[in-house]
Amino acid sequence: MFKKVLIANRGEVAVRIIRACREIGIPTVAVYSQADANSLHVSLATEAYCIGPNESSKSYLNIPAIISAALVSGSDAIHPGYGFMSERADFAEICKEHNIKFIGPSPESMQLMGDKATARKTMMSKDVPITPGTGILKNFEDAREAAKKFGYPVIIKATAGGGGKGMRVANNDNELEQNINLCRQEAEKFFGNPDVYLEKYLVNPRHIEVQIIADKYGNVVHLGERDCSIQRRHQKLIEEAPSPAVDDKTRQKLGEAAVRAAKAANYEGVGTIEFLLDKDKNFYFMEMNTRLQVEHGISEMISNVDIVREQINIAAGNSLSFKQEDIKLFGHAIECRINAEDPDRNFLPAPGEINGYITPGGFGVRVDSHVYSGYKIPPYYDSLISKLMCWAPNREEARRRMYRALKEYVITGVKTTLPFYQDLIENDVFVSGNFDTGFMNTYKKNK
Amino acid sequence: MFKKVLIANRGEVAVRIIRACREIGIPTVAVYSQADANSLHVSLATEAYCIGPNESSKSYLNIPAIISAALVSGSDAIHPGYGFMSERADFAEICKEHNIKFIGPSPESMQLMGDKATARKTMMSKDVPITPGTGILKNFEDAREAAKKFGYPVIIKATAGGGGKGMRVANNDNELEQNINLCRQEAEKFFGNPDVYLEKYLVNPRHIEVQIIADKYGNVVHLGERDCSIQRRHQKLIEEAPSPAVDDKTRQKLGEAAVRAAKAANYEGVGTIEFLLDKDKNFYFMEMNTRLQVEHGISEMISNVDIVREQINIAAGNSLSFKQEDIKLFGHAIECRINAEDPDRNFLPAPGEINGYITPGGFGVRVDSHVYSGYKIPPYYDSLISKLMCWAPNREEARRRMYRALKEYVITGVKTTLPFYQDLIENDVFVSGNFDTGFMNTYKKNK
Amino acid sequence: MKEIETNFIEKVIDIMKDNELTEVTLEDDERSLYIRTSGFTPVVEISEKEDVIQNELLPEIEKTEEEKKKVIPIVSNMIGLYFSKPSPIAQPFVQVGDRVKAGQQICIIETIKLMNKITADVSGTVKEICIEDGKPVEYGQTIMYIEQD
Amino acid sequence: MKEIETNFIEKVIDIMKDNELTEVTLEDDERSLYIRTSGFTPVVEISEKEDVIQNELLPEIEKTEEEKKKVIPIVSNMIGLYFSKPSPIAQPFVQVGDRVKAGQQICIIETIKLMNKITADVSGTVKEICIEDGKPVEYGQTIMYIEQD
Repeated sequence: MFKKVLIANRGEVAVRIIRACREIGIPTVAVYSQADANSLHVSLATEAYCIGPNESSKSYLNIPAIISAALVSGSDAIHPGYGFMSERADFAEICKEHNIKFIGPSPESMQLMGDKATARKTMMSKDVPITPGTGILKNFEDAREAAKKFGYPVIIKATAGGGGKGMRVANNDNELEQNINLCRQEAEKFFGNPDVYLEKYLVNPRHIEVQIIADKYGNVVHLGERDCSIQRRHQKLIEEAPSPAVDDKTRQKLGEAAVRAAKAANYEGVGTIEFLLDKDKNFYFMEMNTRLQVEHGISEMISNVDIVREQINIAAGNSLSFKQEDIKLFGHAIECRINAEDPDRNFLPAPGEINGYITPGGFGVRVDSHVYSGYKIPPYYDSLISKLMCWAPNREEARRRMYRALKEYVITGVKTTLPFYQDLIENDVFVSGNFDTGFMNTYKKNK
Repeated sequence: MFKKVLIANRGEVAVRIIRACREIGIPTVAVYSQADANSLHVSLATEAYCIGPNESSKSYLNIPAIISAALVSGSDAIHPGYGFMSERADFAEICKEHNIKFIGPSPESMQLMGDKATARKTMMSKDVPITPGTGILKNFEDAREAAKKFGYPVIIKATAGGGGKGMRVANNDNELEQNINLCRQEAEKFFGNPDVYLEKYLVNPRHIEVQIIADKYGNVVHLGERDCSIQRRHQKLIEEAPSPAVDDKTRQKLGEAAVRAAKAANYEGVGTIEFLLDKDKNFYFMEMNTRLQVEHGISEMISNVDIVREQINIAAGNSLSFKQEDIKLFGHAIECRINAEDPDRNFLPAPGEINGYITPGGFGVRVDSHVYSGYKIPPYYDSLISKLMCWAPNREEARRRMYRALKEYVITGVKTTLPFYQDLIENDVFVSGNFDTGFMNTYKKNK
Repeated sequence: MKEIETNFIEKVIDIMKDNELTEVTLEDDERSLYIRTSGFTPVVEISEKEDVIQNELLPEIEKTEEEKKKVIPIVSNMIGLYFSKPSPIAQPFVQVGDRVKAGQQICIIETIKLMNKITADVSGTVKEICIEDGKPVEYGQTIMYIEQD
Repeated sequence: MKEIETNFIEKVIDIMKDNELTEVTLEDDERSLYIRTSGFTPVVEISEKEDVIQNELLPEIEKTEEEKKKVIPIVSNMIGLYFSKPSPIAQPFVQVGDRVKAGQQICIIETIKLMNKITADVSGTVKEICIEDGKPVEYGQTIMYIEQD
């Protein structure tokens, strides 16, 4: 096992990783920006080093500072969490050069999955269903012919894009021409690579993702799917596991496809295969997230697997501690991301001091957070206050438990998304479970 | 289902019951003493009524005030929690007279199990093993003969006693005569009933209890056992489920005996059958707790059954929502009772204001509590701050998770038992799992 | 601290005026003196830390103290339902403005079908009734205020 | 508020002595004056709410302000290991009491095997070195204090 793990992250995920290390018995090193001096991850870690000023670019994205902190502290592994350095193949490469284990997949796997066109090609070769699409577009004529074949709408995507950026939908030939040009320009500007490709665009599919975990010996196990269809501007708002739209048969097919996908990428570590699911229960590979996901906790709750513990375990060279047949999914879990945002003002970030804080508790309730009464939320990073997760034997009980927990949660001093979720969780369409990625376009508050 | 449930209790258990009601969708009525006006159960309930001054005798034990609050608020059921009115057959009887459902067993079952000598007789008739013992002692000669037959040490118990009161051990004839007289006097004084009986005394057995739940249709299911051997002056300090000393075969026998015991008492509701387990894995019926137990949460964590929800469900006249074969126990759960007490001063209660409060969180951690930052612990009641419970797939992981959570827990302003537990959880004997009720007699702090 | 003399307070107020000060707090172990001059008239508060002092020289404070003393809350010592009259068609026991004598019945609190007769602790005039007829009343809740004779 | 005059402060201290008062706070919208007499010598603090006032009449406060100005912390702008000398057997770049010039090398911070030359921002005398040789230094951590000329 590792002698010491440096956590190159902040907030709740840094706390999550420190918890796992403490439970295994590994000393931890926190790194932090000046704005985060009073954050919980700093006090919970065995050691902590300030690595830079408030701005992420000079602290949590500052590769020399992070590596220097690892060397200074004698850390033999770095856990990148999610966001920040977690999908940076170059960072993984540098860790390797310094004999520091990057807790995540190899730089090669990351690159393979990071390049969308290549990822699609790889998936196709391993029988993982993908939406009909093209390779990198050479000219407009190719694009028009492909669009005719797939049928409009189609979506133009930058090969280097991600997280909803560098994508445009076209409903006819005119839009196609226009948007290909725009997309190229943006891709060049944001990602330094103008290559784009075309895909059949599914209108309001469900966003379904499968949690996988793979060791270096080629063993891959999936922990079932999560439904993340409810999004606002490509930001997930609420996640649940399992998906109300996935039956046992589809679940098995999804899981098997996800395992094939991970094997195709020669993947090691934890990861998520994102699929789009249409009304007829056809699913299509969308992309792979080569890191721990924000919403991993709900998969933990239905599978009883500690994903972060297992992630560290396999990064240290051990083989998976379970086989696919050991995984018995039970019950239903829902997650709400409680943010310091004003839902009445277009989810405007609302940093500030939390002056009153009472977390919900009791059976089936999990809170992952880095805040406390008196904590100042800095304005420099994301506005996540906590992840509130509720488990129960079935969806309706989990939903009611979530409602109870949301009502019990007290956060004063800053605006939060609590009232938004208290409303959402009681929304008829949400209650029915019959929703898709178009949910938020038609969502109206009850009250 | 009930229209409205009044919770005749305070503290964490009142909060626990309100949570269950909220999740089912039943409005709740909190009652409180003047000292508890700022307690969480008051603000979480749908309605709240002050029923008396600080002293329990004039508030939480004040039957007319509680019944009046139920009538005033239109409650059709009363949940007594644990302690206070929970084992008072007279209170259950009065509830009945007012057409209010007492959420618990019938007064008859309570009486049957409350009288220890009768309970033993009933158990014997249903093949539930009991320690060798006598009926109510008529004279000293009978006692001496019985003691000779069982072999010393023996224990003298008041039939009306409980919770460690009204019991005395004798190691020889002299002590026997002396202690029978003392015991009679005390029993007369404390319980108004001088009757005593004799039992074989087991030296340092394990304290094992089985959680059962029974509906009014005669269905009884057990949820496995808890090990509560680590006690200080008959107060449980740490509980775990399952017991490290119970193998599958013994577990099955224990469970079956517990179910027979409940059936013998014509029992309805949740209850606990306490057994003593000797070194040779023989177990003996000790007593039945005819109520929800403080430590029910760890059974919930390994069985995935919401005990309080099910308790309310069956009290409302429904049949059990599961059968014995549906119960699959998985993993291991441990509970620490975090009290406002000074472990360095003989666990002296330490009421006062909590001025800093950060609860542990994350996977497998459950906190049941009624406190918050700024809460004043009144000096009038028990000093329980919270029940910290940790679950993991196996005992060692659960223990390490508990250690992590105990280290993460911040409570400032009052002395707490946190440091005591941080030490206890790392104690070699505790780690080994090989302990008994004599544990605390030889316990020494590590540091 | 010796008795605070009025001329000392006047002196401080003079100093404040001269220097356009708006607030002064003087404090020792036993008492605190607080003077604010930002309104039309200076506000002077003297408080003894153990007990409220009686000082003829401060008539405004005296008056407030006296006022408070005179209005007595009648507090329920049980939880139940409040009834202002013996039966739905009867006249209320008392109404705002009525004079009551110590020991006179002022309402009923029903607990578990038991009609508890509630009487006034003091003689005086009913100033305010705080609970609606037929509504719940909690332990410790004020039923009405009586201005004592 | 007009300038606080010393004779006003003296007057207040006199009043306090006469009345055995130990503490006085005078406050308006702009300033507060706090006087405590419970020690051997009265403590006087005047603070302007916007800014610290410059007042020749209060020399003690002036001095502290001046002292603070002169001692400059040299702060690390990177995380690494602190080295006081170019090699284990060499002499330290600077020692306490040494005079340094702005731009002069004062230590090395090693980051990822890179030896970063750290120089003084100001000229002056080394008053204190805050880090042990070979130990980690964080971003924003004070390496040493230099008393500016």
